[in-house]
Amino acid sequence: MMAGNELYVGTAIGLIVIGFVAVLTRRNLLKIVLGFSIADTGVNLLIVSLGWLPGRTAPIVDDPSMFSDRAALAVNAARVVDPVPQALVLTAIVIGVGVTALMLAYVIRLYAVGGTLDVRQFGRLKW
Amino acid sequence: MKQIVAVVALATLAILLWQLAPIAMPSGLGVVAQHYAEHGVQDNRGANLVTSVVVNYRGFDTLGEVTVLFLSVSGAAFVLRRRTGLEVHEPRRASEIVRTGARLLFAPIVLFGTYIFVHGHLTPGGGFQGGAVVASGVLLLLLANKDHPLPHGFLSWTESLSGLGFVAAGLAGLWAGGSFLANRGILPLGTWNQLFSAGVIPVIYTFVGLKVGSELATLLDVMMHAADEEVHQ
Amino acid sequence: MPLLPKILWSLVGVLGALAYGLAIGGIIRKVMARIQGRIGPPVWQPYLDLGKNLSLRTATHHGVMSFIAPIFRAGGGIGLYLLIPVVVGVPALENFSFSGDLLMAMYFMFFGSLGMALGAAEAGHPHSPIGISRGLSQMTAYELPFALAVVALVAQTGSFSIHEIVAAQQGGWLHWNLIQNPLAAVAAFLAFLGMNMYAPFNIVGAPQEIPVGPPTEFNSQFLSLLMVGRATFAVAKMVLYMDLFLGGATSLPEAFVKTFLIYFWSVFVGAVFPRFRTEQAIRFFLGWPTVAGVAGVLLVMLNR
Amino acid sequence: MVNPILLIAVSLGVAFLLPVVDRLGRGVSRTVHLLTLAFGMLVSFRWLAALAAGAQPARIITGGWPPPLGINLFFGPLEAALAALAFTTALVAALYLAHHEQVPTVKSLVIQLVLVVGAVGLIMTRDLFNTFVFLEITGIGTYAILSFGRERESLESGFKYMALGSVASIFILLGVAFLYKLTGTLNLDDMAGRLPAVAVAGVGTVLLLLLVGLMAELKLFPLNGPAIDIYDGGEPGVMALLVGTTVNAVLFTFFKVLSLYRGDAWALAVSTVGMVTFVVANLLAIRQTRVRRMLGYSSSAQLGLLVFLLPFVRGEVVLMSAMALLLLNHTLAKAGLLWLAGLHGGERLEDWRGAFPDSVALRVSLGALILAMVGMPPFPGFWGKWQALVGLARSDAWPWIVPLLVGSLLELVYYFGWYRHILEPAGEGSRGAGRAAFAEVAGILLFAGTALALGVRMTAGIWGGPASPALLLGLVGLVLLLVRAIPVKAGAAVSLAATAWILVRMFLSGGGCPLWNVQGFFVVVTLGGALVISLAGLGLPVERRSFWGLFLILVGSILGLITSPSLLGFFVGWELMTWSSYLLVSQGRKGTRPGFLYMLFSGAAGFLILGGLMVAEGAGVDAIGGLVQLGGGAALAAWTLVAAGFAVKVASLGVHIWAPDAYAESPDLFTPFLSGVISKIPIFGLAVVAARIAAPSLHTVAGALEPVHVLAWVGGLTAFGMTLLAVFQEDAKRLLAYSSVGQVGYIVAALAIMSPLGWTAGLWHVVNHLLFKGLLFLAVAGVVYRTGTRRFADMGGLITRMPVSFVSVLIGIIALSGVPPLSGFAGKWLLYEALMERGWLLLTAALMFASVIAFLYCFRLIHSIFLGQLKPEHRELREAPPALLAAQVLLMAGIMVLSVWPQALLDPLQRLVGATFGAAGLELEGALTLTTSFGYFNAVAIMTLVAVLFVVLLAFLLFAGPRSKKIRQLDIVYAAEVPPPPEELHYAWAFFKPYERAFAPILRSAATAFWKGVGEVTGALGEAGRRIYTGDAQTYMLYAMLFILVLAGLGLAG
Repeated sequence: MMAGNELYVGTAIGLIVIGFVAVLTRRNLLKIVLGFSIADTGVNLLIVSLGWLPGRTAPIVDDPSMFSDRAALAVNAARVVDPVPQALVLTAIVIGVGVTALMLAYVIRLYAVGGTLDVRQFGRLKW
Repeated sequence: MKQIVAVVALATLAILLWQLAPIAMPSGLGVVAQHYAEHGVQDNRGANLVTSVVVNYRGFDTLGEVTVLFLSVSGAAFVLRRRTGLEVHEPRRASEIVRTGARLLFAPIVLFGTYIFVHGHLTPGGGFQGGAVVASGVLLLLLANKDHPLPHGFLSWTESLSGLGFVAAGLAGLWAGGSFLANRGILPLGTWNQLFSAGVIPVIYTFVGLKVGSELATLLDVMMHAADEEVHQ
Repeated sequence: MPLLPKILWSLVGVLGALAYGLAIGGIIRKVMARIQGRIGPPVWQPYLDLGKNLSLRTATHHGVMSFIAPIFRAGGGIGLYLLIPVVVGVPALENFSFSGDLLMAMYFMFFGSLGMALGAAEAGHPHSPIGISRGLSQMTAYELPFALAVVALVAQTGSFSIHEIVAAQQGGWLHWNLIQNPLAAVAAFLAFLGMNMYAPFNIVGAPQEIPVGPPTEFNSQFLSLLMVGRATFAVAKMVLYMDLFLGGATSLPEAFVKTFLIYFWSVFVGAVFPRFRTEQAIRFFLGWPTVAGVAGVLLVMLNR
Repeated sequence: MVNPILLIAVSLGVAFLLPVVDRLGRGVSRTVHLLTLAFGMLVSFRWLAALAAGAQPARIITGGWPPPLGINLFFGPLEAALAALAFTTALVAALYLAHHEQVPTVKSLVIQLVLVVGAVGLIMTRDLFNTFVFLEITGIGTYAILSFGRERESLESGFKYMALGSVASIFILLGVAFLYKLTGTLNLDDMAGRLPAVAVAGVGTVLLLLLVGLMAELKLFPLNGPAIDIYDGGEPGVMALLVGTTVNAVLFTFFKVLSLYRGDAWALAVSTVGMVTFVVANLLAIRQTRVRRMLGYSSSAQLGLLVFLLPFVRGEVVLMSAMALLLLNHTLAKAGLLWLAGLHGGERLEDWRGAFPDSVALRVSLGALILAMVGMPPFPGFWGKWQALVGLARSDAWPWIVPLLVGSLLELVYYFGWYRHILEPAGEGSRGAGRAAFAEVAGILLFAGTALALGVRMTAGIWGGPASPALLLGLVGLVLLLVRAIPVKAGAAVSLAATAWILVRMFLSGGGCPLWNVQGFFVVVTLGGALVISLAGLGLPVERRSFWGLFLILVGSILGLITSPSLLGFFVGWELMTWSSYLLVSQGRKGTRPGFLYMLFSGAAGFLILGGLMVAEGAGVDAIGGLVQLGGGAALAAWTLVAAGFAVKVASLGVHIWAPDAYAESPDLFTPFLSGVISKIPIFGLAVVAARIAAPSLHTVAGALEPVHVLAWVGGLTAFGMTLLAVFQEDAKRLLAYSSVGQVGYIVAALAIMSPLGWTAGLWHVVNHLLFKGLLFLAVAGVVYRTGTRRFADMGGLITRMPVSFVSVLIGIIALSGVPPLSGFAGKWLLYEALMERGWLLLTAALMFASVIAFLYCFRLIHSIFLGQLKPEHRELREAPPALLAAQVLLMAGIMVLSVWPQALLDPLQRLVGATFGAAGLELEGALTLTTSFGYFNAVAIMTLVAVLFVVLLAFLLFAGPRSKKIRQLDIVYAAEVPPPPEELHYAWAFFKPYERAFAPILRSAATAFWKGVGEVTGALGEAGRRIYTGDAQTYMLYAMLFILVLAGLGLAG
């Protein structure tokens, strides 16, 4: 039985680093894009895990009794996990999707103009 | 060489991040979260607190979120506006069964997606999830048949109008409820756990769903046809 | 002393200076000749030259400059003479020295050189500019030790006024600046060699290198005016040195003696030394004379 | 008042709608787009006005919930200003981009619009996560629009930019999430309130993640690689759009987020990174040959400067207005320059030679924007920098001033290295605006105009309104500059009239003779010089149309400099003078390179002076009069810096290398002013500023003045060295150039004496030098104009052809060499008397020596040009134009007056000096003989003596002996032979060879070689440094990783 969420955090960090490894060392543009989405996933997992509370449930009030009076609400409040990180993660995911989409579009055009997916072939502008 | 430096650096970074683990450990609800948890239901009559947060408390974020998606789709289309340099190679035509199956499945998928975003304030899920599901339907079609005709006009109209709807809802809030995206005085909050409850939340989420669905569909379409000659905007 | 007699007296003075200058010139040539084992021209030769020039039948010139040059030259000589007191204490012989101090005298010297240079240049012969180039170069060179010496004297006298300087040296030859500040004196007297343009510093007017130049380009009254300038200039310089270093003069005879000695110092040197090339001359003046001058100035600074 | 939220909502709605609107036609969608931007612009400007009038800022909540429950926005003055700037830029950018789209699509409109929305949202929001969202919007918008330009390059650079941006956003997101976890809130202010209470290990790391993320978004060194690449690869118009919108927004966000960072460690870190970026980016730009990339480096540097200031603004060390001005300045200038770059299309610096010959407006804009960019007055950046410096100087952060000034100097180097090419005369392959549509240039004109207008207003604020002669002249000059219709000759006339009018008004207005105080004295000198030049200008044509406009601006700025009572006013004038004179110098035929050198050294001088003034400001002194109060170390430091600056500006020995070429190559009409007036302005500075600082020890001529002794020697050695070098010149103007520098050396020495007599000598020489050097330069100008050459070897014997010019030169050299009876002697006399009084014996001797050497070049000048043999090709030469001669006659008259009646000038000088020192030091005994403690002289007597001698001797020549007749030059010696052709007989080359052999070349080589070396080392550093930008996306990202680790290693992780 784990005291906290080391597992999630550890995995998240692991994903981030793996993603970065791909980003920094792979030459294939597509793999770099993948690396970014892996890292994003890691971050998202981390954010969700920040809101996680042991032994609590999803922040949805599904039981009519819960809605009866304020006391019950307080009780209910003690039953749910933090909804905010989930909201944030939702946004984060969508943003991630957006960036990935744009990156892929770039990659398509880079391939079109460069005839290759090797990132090192696209460093002509320098100094 | 660079590779090694990179790996070493990232290892160090991992250590650095791991030192944050103690912060990440569970520790009750924050002040804001506490309020959401306690009064969320009363405030919006929405069963799904996440949805209340997403659409109402932090609705402005969500508007931004929609904007991001919209922007990245336009951006992708903009980047792909040039079509030179890509040779079109026709994939092997999918079998009759696959194509028929895809067309068969399309309707239920869209229906399911719609269900998801319409019930966003009651059940897990919402506009984005629903929209994604709808788009997956389109994806299925396009995978089965690259040249499957899509109603571009319809899509872009939906895209624009739903987005406009979101903004309009927000302005309605400003007009009726005193602040942008306010969930007061526009629609009755209704009773908890009814489909028609939680004020404008389901409306907004519907707009979001439609917008996300149509946008992702457009995105898929644009990417699929990045190499085609005809330019459609 | 009222102005009119002063003018008359100084006129007399100028004529005297002219006579004296010409005479000395003659003597020099004689002495030189004898040293070199020649008989040499008669002592009064310069007077004859002057007379001859003035009595020529024809006179030619090259335009404005031919006029300006002799005027500047002679004006420079005479003017300088008029700015220096010959015998301090005798108003008649103090000329117009009250209208300007030592600085004035120093800068008036250049007047002559400038005139000479302009005149020669106008002649339009390439050799004369060469002569000028050499002359001016040399002039600047000896001007440094001279300036240092003057600064030293002025500093220790506390005045630019020649009268003051002379006055400060009264009371026996031990008070002469020659003794008071020997270093400065050395510098000044070495510079004097250059000023007089006798050997070893006579490449400027060196006849055989420059067959042409003022002496031949000019003639009749023009040339004679140049001669007048040269003569008076020489005298003026001697008087100035006398005032600066030999305690001035209290009487005319004394003045004659002193100036004669001063002059002959350069003659004797000239008689025994060969000629320097210009850059050699320059290096010479910027060498020991300058060192001596600086030392002289430092001497004064230390004494204060 | 419109609710600011509409700025976002409306624009967003329109953006959503645009794709369908576009179905009605591109024209419609474009119009809608522009209208939306116009709406935003209007609203934000109205808000700005209201807020300036004292209205309450708007606090906006969303979702109906107050913070921290809901997201809230804030719309104060800063926000309004930034929003206004963003919308304006976007509007003009849209106009421009419409003309530069290869494959037109509605998408680009959508993206542009959303980009602005993102920027405005970013500016307004007070919620951390919302900030992140808007960061992403601007980010994605940027990535998308970056693909606008030439495809391959834009995609390459864009991808790198996107990659680094994504890394940054990951860091930011992590930071935000953890901060939420730590504080339980996302509202910025709420969080800032709660954060200090949080005492958990790792807070530092969290903050570091956020910080580095934002720094990567801002592209600070060493993360600025991609930012520079996109300038290189992207479409300039797009970059302009970004500069005005997202860049500012992100910077402001950074500013807001900094409220989370308590403690000096963070402030120090931010400032350091900023300053390093500023200096390094400027250094690396030096060797850059591609214009747009250079602009990229510059942007990075400017951003660094702003980031450096942020913590100080937070700490209220530096005024908010300083930052606002700098930011505004950068936006206007950089955006404008980018549009110009796009319009011109020149890739490398050389492609810009004589840019836009066909459009005055564009040329002027280009110049104005470059000047604005380097922080020259009157443009806003200057005032911003000044305020920032004052802020720093008055805090214990003053050491930062040093790198700031160094960086600014580097900035000067490459911007003027570029401008140099632009100023080249237009010729083959110099590109113009061609048939550019108004829409394209609208932005350029708008931004340049705004910068200029603001600048003029601020300058007016300092110099006392348009009534002040300074500003008046400046404005007239501006008109002459801008209105192409005005013919050049008319310009000369206008300048003549204006200067004459002001001069007359000065003397007529009450308060006695203007010469009675230092300011008045120098004003008269300046206007007198300007008057003569203008007069000569009626006769001597100028190469460039812009001459007279710039000339009036120059004169105006000098007047402002002299008359302004505040340090700021003085420095404004100084810098204005610097650049206007730079532009005039560069107008010479081969003037651009010397001009460049001139600008560099003047700039360096300016920064030295600025440093000195800042020492004063640090001590709380901001009026020139107040400098007297400085004491102790402050006084010494300030004096040394200021004096050093002036020493550079007068081209003292060692830093003289800029002067000869600048004098020689600048337009013949301008050189006299350069030598006669401009070289005197440092003298004015010395007389007023420096002397005031030394004031405590001013009256007690004691050891306290030792620095002055050093200065005196600097002056003396300069006089000596330059005179010596002048002797060996083969070019008339170069000779006079060296001579001028040397003469100013005398003046410096004279002023350094710090005694009444010394000042009298110095100021006398100021006037005298103006007269005779102006005379000589004008005469030579006439000769050059007629003969078309400046080389002595190509002249000779002109006395017969140009007699008046000859007389001018004769008078000039006599006055210069100090031979009695002309005015030069009085100057020399005063100087030596003063020096002896002061007891500086060796210096006296040295100066005497120098003044004798002057004879050599004086003779060289008159001989080689006028005497000797006349060249055959000059047989038909005509005398110089009448107007030119008139000017010379004027100057000669001046010299004569001073010679016969020195009291005319000495009397006022007595009062002047007396006012400064309380003692006169010079007795005018019986108004005839001048007497000092050391000597005496009677100008009248001497003049009479000389006159009499002259008359007598002339009479002798005419009447004694036979009547003389004129003969041809070669008629004597060559009577018996055929003379060689005259040109062979003219001895004018290597005239003083023996002298050179004796001791010349030491001076010449050493200094030049030294500065050459300095330049090369700096360049090499820049060249080497640039290599870190390998152009490889992964390397750039690796830098980000390493950067965060390094900062963590430095203990910021806590």
